[in-house]
Amino acid sequence: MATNINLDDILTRYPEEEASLIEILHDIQAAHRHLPRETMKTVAEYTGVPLSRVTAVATFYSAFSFEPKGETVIKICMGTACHVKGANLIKGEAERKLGIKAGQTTKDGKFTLEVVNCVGACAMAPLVIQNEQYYGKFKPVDLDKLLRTGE
Amino acid sequence: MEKKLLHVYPQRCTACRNCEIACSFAHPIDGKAGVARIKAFGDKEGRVGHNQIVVCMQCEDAACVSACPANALWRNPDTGAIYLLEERCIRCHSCVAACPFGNMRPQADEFPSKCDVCGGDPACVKFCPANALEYK
Amino acid sequence: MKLTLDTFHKFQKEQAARLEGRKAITVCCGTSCRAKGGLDVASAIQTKLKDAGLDENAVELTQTGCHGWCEMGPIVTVEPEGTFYQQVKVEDADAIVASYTKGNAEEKLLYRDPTTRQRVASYHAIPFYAGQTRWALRNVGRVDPANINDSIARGSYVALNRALTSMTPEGVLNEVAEAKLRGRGGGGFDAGRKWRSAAKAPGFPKYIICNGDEGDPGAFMDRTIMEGDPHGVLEGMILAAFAVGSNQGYIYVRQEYPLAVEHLRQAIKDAHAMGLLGDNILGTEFSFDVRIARGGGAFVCGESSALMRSIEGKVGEPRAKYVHATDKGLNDKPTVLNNVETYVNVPLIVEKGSQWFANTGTDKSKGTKAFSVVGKVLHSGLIEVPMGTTLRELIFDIAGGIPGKNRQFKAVQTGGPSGGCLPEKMLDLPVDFDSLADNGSMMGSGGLIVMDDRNCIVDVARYFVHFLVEESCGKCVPCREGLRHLLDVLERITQGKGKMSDLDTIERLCDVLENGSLCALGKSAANPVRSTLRYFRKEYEEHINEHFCKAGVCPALCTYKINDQCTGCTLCAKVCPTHCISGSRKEKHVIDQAKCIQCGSCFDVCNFNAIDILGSNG
Amino acid sequence: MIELTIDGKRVQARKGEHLLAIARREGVEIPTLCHHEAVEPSGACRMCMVEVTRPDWEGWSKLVTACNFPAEEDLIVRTRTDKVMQTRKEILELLIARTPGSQLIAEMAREYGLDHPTLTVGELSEKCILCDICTRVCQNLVTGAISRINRGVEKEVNTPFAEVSDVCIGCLACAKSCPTDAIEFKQVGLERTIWGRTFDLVPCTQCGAPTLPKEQAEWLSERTGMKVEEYFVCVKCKAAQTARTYENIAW
Repeated sequence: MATNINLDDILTRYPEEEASLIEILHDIQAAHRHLPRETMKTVAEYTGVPLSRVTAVATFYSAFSFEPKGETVIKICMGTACHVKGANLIKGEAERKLGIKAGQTTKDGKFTLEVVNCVGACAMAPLVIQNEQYYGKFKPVDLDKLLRTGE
Repeated sequence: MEKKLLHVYPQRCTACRNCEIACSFAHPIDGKAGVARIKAFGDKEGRVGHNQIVVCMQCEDAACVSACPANALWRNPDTGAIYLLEERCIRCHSCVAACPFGNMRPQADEFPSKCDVCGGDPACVKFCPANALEYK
Repeated sequence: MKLTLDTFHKFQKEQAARLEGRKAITVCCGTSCRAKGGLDVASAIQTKLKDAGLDENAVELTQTGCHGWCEMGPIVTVEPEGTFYQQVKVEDADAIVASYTKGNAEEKLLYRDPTTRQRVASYHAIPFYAGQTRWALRNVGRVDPANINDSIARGSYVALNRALTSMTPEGVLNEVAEAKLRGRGGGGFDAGRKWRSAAKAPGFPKYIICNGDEGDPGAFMDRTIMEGDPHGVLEGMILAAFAVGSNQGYIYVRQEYPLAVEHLRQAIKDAHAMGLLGDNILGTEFSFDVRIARGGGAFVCGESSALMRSIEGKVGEPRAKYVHATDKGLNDKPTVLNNVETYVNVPLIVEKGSQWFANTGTDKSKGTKAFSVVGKVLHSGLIEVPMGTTLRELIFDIAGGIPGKNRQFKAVQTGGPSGGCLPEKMLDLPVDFDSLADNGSMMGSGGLIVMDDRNCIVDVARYFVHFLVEESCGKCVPCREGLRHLLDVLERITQGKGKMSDLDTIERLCDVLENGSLCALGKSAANPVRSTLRYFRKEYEEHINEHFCKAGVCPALCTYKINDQCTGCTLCAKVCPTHCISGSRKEKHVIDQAKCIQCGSCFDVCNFNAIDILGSNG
Repeated sequence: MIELTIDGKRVQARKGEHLLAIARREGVEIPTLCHHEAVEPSGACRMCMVEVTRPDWEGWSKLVTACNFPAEEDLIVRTRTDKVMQTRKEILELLIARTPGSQLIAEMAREYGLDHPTLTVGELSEKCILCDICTRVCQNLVTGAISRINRGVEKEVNTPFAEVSDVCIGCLACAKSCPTDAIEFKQVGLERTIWGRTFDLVPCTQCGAPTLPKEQAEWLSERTGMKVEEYFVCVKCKAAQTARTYENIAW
């Protein structure tokens, strides 16, 4: 990945101050699907924030991760509306089918399974999001189809 | 109130080191004697009037104060002496490294020790039999 | 083109005239309708219109924000008639355009009333909408959020123009104070008082923050407003800035709401271009700008002090609020922080007057409130009603009650993880800031999650505590450590390892959370547990003493068995995810208990009451 | 100056002064774990909770943290009510469960009559109560080598990526200011190890005794303008040197 070029592009979108930190991390995360460790020092210098505080912020917010995510990210919404409509069962099935726990990525790097605490599409509960696509009224049996399209 | 100073008269010093003992007991740690903040050096050749006493001079522009990152060293306006505020001290011992005269003394796991003129009634003065120390 | 106080009026009239009697087909492109193919429907209709030789002068195709009845999406309406089409598919585009040219409605896409079985043609005749008073949602679903002219035509920025023409900042403050507008984010704090404190506070700059970090699971009012009427939010903030004397604002939006970010960005850009935002607004001395800050996926950042730390680029940990944000908020400067729905009400108050606003609602809670009514309810979606409407009206009259003929209402959860579960006997409570709080819950930001008798109340309590454990920032001891132990106890109970003394431990942990926690997240974390224990203690006791989860949710505490009512219809066998139901057609089926995962799918589909939920020992 | 009441005693204070500071000045004991005078109060441990009310609150009262609650005229502060004592006791029970190996917590718990904790306890080796003193000290006063990473129950103090920090100066302030001695360090001869990094202590230029890490000297030099080498003389040698200098001074 042409990390350096992208990073400069991202940094210059924001002023050199602490308040830019989270926005910068968002953009890096979007560009690389994770926060490459080697970029963090540059971000620290650019924003004038000690590296330790950059990592504190990066690990506090669940939007960021230092581990690369899979090609397909499957998010299972665990909001209350989804919960009362059986989101737990979907999560259990997805974990069983992929052989990983929520928050993990399959060994081949194809799938990352995540849970998310409500995306505000509660009328479609229970909800599963594959990359950016929303699937409402989801049933555990629908997972087979979803995992096939992800391949 | 006129500020008093700890005056040292090394020519009167007998290097009996009573001052050190008095200081240690005036600043105990957990009931045991602490590290003395004053030091008497006997003349190596034993010449009378050539002993030396080294104690904090409460410098005007003190190196310990400017080295302290926690603002734990503070000059008491009443006594004019610099105090170590233990509750502010982070025990990084920067002051110990900074004092060019060796008057900030480390104490293993404790706060560094620093002459505070015993809050205005220095014990060393009281226990010096030779009147080599005066507080006036 | 930059508008000024002089030119705004004329421009607005022109835009409104353009809309008057306009022929338009609108396609809902809110998050839910998009997910169901709303965008494809829009482009299909576009193509068909072109094929039919209808250009944009003949009929406009508008992509709007969410209509709130997400259940029925994608939604298409035909203006000015107000024809309401539901669950539209790409294939239906032909029929819609065809009937449009004929001037009638496409019967099969209309809503059918479940009781009368009659098709209902118009938006306004549908009970779901007829029962509502849409103030905060006034423009949502009606305007194209990406087109500022659309919003202006519908009255956006009229209040701003009025304020800048003929009102002083003090005047705007007074209107908001006299309207008794209270914060819609959950706290219910008097907005006028907050603004006045910030206006009086020494210090510069002053900040206006819009809290769009709608973290309560099951709530999506703010998302809908930000996506569907971004100019309403901006105008409210600009008015607040004018009243308080601020020239910098922030909108803090959850990163889970990408469409809201997109629409707000566009709206800010458009408002800038029109001279409604930025330097010298409408040609006056007043300047105000707004920046978007994206959240990082932390529920605690909905708490105001944590939110401000997050905008500063820091870890979102709350601080003690002994010094108010109106004195020392963002960057330690005077700050007004309100939620999306609060701001969107402000232009209404300024335009129509405090008296008009205060005429609706209850004594202490004025105006309307938008609720997201979801869960086990027939018509889930967004419902805005006057304050003081009862839970029963919301859930049964407007949202259509509990689906499934054998299912019964059990509880409604309000206020998200800070609220509680209320039982049947509380359904006649008027929903406002105070009545729910007096009964162990809170109105909160407006999420109402309806549960039926297939939901286990202990499991719901466990769910919320689990949620809070994940979302606790970890700063203070009671919240970080207390919740962990609370979860531990609740998990033991749902696994059948509970003791009666655990209920005392729960009470004790709830006490320390409530009394000891630093911020509202921790202080109110006990509510979901306390309220369930208060109203559904029997269910806890059944779990502990009888090892029985009668809702059939806790796997360790229930077994599913097929009884003699079974007709051998095979439906249950088809839906079983583990294929553990066997039996020949027209003969009684059997569940292999060794393979059953107690998911309850069979129970939910059985039409003959042939499946029983029994205790763990059968 | 304003007047308020602490445990029945009328006391004077500056408006906005924190209750803990006033109480300590007046000799009223309030326990703390996360408080350190060198850094801003955090309000994390909740041990310093006190109950406050006012004459015009009509009997209503609330629990607040003394460390950061600002004093106001006529405030009535009670530091040992049943509710206060109960809350502190519960907090100690939560902390015992987290750090069963900590002596300090065990002692405090005994003081609050917590003889039989009932909650499930964690690992004996865990000593950190996440009071945030070390990280506040390092971030605000030293070089910001350590921070609290992760969120909620996962929170822990560490260097970035748990790797050797290149900004740590080995001053030990974090370890020495920790109330529960949760930060391990080792010092043998001329070596000092903390956060996985071993620092060479510069030997005294006169006697060879260990002085301080070069990194700390450089950091100090930058702040004070003294030359780095000036730090490399041990206290004993410095005092002796001072004595020798005095020899040459006419008194």
